[in-house]
Amino acid sequence: MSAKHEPTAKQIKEEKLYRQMGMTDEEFQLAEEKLGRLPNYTETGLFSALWSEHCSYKSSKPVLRKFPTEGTRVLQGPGEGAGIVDIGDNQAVVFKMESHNSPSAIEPFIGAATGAGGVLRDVFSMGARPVALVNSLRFGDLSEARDRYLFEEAVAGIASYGNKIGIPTIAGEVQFDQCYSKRPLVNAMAVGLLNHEDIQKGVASGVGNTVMYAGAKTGRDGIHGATMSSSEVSVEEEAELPVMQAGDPFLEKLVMEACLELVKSDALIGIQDMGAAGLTSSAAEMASKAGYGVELNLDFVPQREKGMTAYEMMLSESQERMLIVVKNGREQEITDLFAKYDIEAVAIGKVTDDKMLRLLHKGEVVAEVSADALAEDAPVYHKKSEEPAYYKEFQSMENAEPVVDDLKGTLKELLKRPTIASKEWVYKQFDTHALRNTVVAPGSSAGVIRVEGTNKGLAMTSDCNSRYVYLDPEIGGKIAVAEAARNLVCSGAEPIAITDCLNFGSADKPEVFWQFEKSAEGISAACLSLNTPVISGNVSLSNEVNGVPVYPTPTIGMVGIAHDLSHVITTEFKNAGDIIYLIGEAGMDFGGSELQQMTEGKISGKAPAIDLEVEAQRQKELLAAIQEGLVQSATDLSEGGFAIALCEKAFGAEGLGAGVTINGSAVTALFSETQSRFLVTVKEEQAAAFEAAVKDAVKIGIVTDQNEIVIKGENETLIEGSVDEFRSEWTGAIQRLLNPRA
Amino acid sequence: MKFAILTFPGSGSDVDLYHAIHEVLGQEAEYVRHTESDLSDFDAVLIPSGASYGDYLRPGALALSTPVIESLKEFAASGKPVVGVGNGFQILTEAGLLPGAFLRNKGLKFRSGNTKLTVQNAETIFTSEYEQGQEISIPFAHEYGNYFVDEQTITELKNDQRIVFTYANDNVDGSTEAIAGVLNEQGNVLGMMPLPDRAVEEIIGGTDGLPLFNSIVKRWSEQNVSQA
Amino acid sequence: MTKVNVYVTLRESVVDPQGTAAKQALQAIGYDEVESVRIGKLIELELEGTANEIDTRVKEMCDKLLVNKVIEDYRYEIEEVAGK
Amino acid sequence: MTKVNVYVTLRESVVDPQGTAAKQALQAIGYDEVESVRIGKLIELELEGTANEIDTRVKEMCDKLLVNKVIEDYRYEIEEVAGK
Ligand SMILES: Nc1ncnc2c1ncn2[C@@H]1O[C@H](COP(=O)(O)OP(=O)(O)O)[C@@H](O)[C@H]1O
Ligand SMILES: [Mg+2]
Repeated sequence: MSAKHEPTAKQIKEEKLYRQMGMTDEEFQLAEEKLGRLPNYTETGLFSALWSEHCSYKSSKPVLRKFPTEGTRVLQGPGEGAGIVDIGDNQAVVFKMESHNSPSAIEPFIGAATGAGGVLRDVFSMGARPVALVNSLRFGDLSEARDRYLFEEAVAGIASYGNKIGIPTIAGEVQFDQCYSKRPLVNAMAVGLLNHEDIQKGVASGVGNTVMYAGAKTGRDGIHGATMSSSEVSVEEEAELPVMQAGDPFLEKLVMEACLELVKSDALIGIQDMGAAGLTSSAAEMASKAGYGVELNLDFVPQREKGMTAYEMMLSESQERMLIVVKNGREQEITDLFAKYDIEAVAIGKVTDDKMLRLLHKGEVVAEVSADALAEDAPVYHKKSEEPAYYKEFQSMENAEPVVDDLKGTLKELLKRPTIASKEWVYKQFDTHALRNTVVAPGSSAGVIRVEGTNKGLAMTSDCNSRYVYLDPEIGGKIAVAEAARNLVCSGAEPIAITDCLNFGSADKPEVFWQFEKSAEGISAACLSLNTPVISGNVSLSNEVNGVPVYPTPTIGMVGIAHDLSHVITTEFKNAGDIIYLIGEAGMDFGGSELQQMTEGKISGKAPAIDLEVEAQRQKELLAAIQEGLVQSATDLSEGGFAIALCEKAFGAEGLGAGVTINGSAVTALFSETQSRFLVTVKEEQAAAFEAAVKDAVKIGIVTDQNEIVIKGENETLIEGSVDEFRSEWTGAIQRLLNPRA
Repeated sequence: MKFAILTFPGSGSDVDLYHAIHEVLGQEAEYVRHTESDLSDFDAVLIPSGASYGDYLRPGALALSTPVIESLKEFAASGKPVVGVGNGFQILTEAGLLPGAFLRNKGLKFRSGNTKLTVQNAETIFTSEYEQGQEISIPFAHEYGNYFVDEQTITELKNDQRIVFTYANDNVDGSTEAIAGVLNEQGNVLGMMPLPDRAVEEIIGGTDGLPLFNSIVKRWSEQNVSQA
Repeated sequence: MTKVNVYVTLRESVVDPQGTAAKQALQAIGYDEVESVRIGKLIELELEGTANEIDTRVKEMCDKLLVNKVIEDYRYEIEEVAGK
Repeated sequence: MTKVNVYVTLRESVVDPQGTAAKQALQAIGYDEVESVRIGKLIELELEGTANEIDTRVKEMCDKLLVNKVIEDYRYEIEEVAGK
């Protein structure tokens, strides 16, 4: 479409054409007021993109404001491409999680790949070298072909991008539930490292400085991606969707290396990646943040297709592009720097003092809008929130134990549930050891990398049990944070901060908004208790299929420091003769549990309760014991409860088994999902010191050199079998579900 | 001893080799960009893993378009040692410096992990520090590691003992005869899909890769001492 | 036995990073005349049955499995193969 | 401007794991008539110059870079494209 065919400002208003771009009548009205005149087509496009939920957080802002974002280590909280936390030695860790749910529902390989690519740009645009990737994935239960396809392709997409760019994926999670059927969640997290002096911001300041464009050429791809990702997409609509672009990890690698050289240059003023709403959001945000204006001449924008309009260039979401502001007069130097990496970098505009985003195209001013109006003045909505009827009903239910006749058979069934089964099928596809610093690869509680040149480690994990969040968003939010922290503690690391990716249904549904608010409250409370501020995050609303929202899924990505690599421990048993301790007693907590879902085909009742004080205390004691070298292996109890955790500890160890005795009701003791519990092993000679350090630890048995798992109750043997017998259920389960005919 | 580490656009694990040679072995190492055309200053050339040119067209193929390839060929012809690991092995076959070609892994997916290799020939300049028949544990990470050679070549490789490493129990990629590493006819060019440079430190991937680099250094020192 | 060649190409508006990299490599070794390279797939099928019935079946196979219509276009040619 | 289609196929002696997987997938969803699937490449080139001079040049490009003759065969078709 050429400019000639664009509707006039009057037509846009009278025919309400802005609605096609996702703007409401009120929003258009507000845009008109801010502008003091009718916006033309391009300007309407700018407003619609930046005022989309994806860019403006207009519905979620009031809730997000309540997150604790400060802490002694926090150098950069939410608001930039990624958050930054001090880790000592003049170094800092930079991280961020992003969703790519809508694109992944349409074209899972590309959607997932470009998700990883985008979040990596967020991290290196802060000046940090990406050192690890983490992901969090949700799919239907694999009984349907479409979901198997989405799962296989999304994993391949993440793998392809991460492997080719050479950044290891060291942790993640995948859960399966029919609520995600055809509407997968694909969240990617990137973690980077930098020296304090290299911290960059996305600012366009200093009148007369030059705005440069670097990276891939602009095409007509993903126009209105930002608006799209804020709305529900169904598979049937495929044909009408904007063209999707494959990511180009090769190009991104070159852009990344060039940018990391660029951040060492004193010519650089500001840098930001062109993510959602591409050039529009990066230019407006960089100007607005700095309190300046930006004037761009779109004739200079590298273009892949012929005859692109201003509207198309501004809204394109072509991948692998960066916007850079450099000191006036230093442009050639920057162009040369990028040329060394075969990347095009051209001047496309300058910084002005009038706080306007002004666009020139073919000799005419085609748009002139206040940068603040675009980036800051989006309407903020206080959405209606209403407690759903289901919640009241679930709260009124008494806790009950699912009926189980065959304990051993149930354990085996649980082990092959895809949510519990080994995720090896997934992480074998990732280059988990790229960049030569992976100390703990996927398969343990958290991934750990060495901080090069030091004896420290960074541990990371992503977690969220959305069934709990559905049953009780506030408790579920708390548990997501607590579980992430447990995973770090069990690896010997001190949790330091979180990023999040809040995946929900439509915020226009009062019940969904209630879930959103409540879970954010839960997250906040847990972050305060565990001293892990929120430093970055992402909101993805409208995750629905045929009007049915997915379970509320506020994924937590958490990073911790192992102060000394000698503190780092893993899940599996280490030595025969070690004593097995259980920390925390089992209660009858089956609401949202894997056992409940499996036996009843649905979830109901109350989510497991969590006492944050108890949680924090146990984590503190356990971490201290680990740091003192008193612990051989540790794992937290999560989906499937005690029996699953015990099995996992044996699966990773060759030739070791366990003999334990537990008390209370067998089903509860074995399978309940009571929170704040851990299973650890300790050398016999350190038992006394360990018991003194961790007061809730109870000795339940020992690690044996028999290839057997024996779980005894008060009077009888509850479960007995060879480790191999159980392991074979768990190891290949996902592969078997993917090839149902094989 | 001075090692050149070739870098192509997109290569990722050049840093692994540098770390192994410089920081762990304490030898001199220098990155040499794809645009260079003189390698004569170096005693050995290493070609890293990763995904040069994004593995586009065929992994390793597009590296052929760079100036450094001619000098690599000259360097190899001079008899000095050349090692290509992972993508480096693919580049060596594409450049015709080693026989064979690569297909997609048998499972069609990228795979990574640690794998056991058998040292089939401990009498090469790259393996003198291993024992004949020794089993070593080396990380791998690749999608196109399925090494294909025709039957005639296989016979030649066997007769000349040019198969240096084989996968010990799990042929992770489906390679012909489970080959994991081969030599050229002269015996000075080695290609292998597993990554010895990721096994040079106890805490990261074990140390089974070290003898490979040590073999090269030892042999060089011997020659230099005898020449001096 | 019928042989069918399916030609799968990237939709015109979709970028082809592979093709672009190949083009640059060709230019670098002196083939300056190369203006564009796009890399698609050639899928060779061998099927039982005759050309007539096969037409609909192949179209279905492409739509359901062989081609990703979000990013790809395709066309195919049916050639009868005598005996084999 | 001349358009050239290069068809790259795996040599017959080389097993095609991708093709085999596609065949099995097709059979699994009911296309039992599929006897064989082989997946190759379709490389579309656009070149300056005329068909005559191009013939040798394209052959060279294939031999030097586009095709790996250890595992692949190729053929190509030159079609003149009017103007553009
Ligand atoms: N998508 C994934 N990517 C990378 N690693 C994963 C992924 N899914 C699971 N893992 C790894 O598998 C192991 C088990 O995951 P999970 O069952 O979620 O652990 P936990 O219950 O301790 O949180 C962890 O090491 C985790 O990092
Ligand atoms: Mg988990």
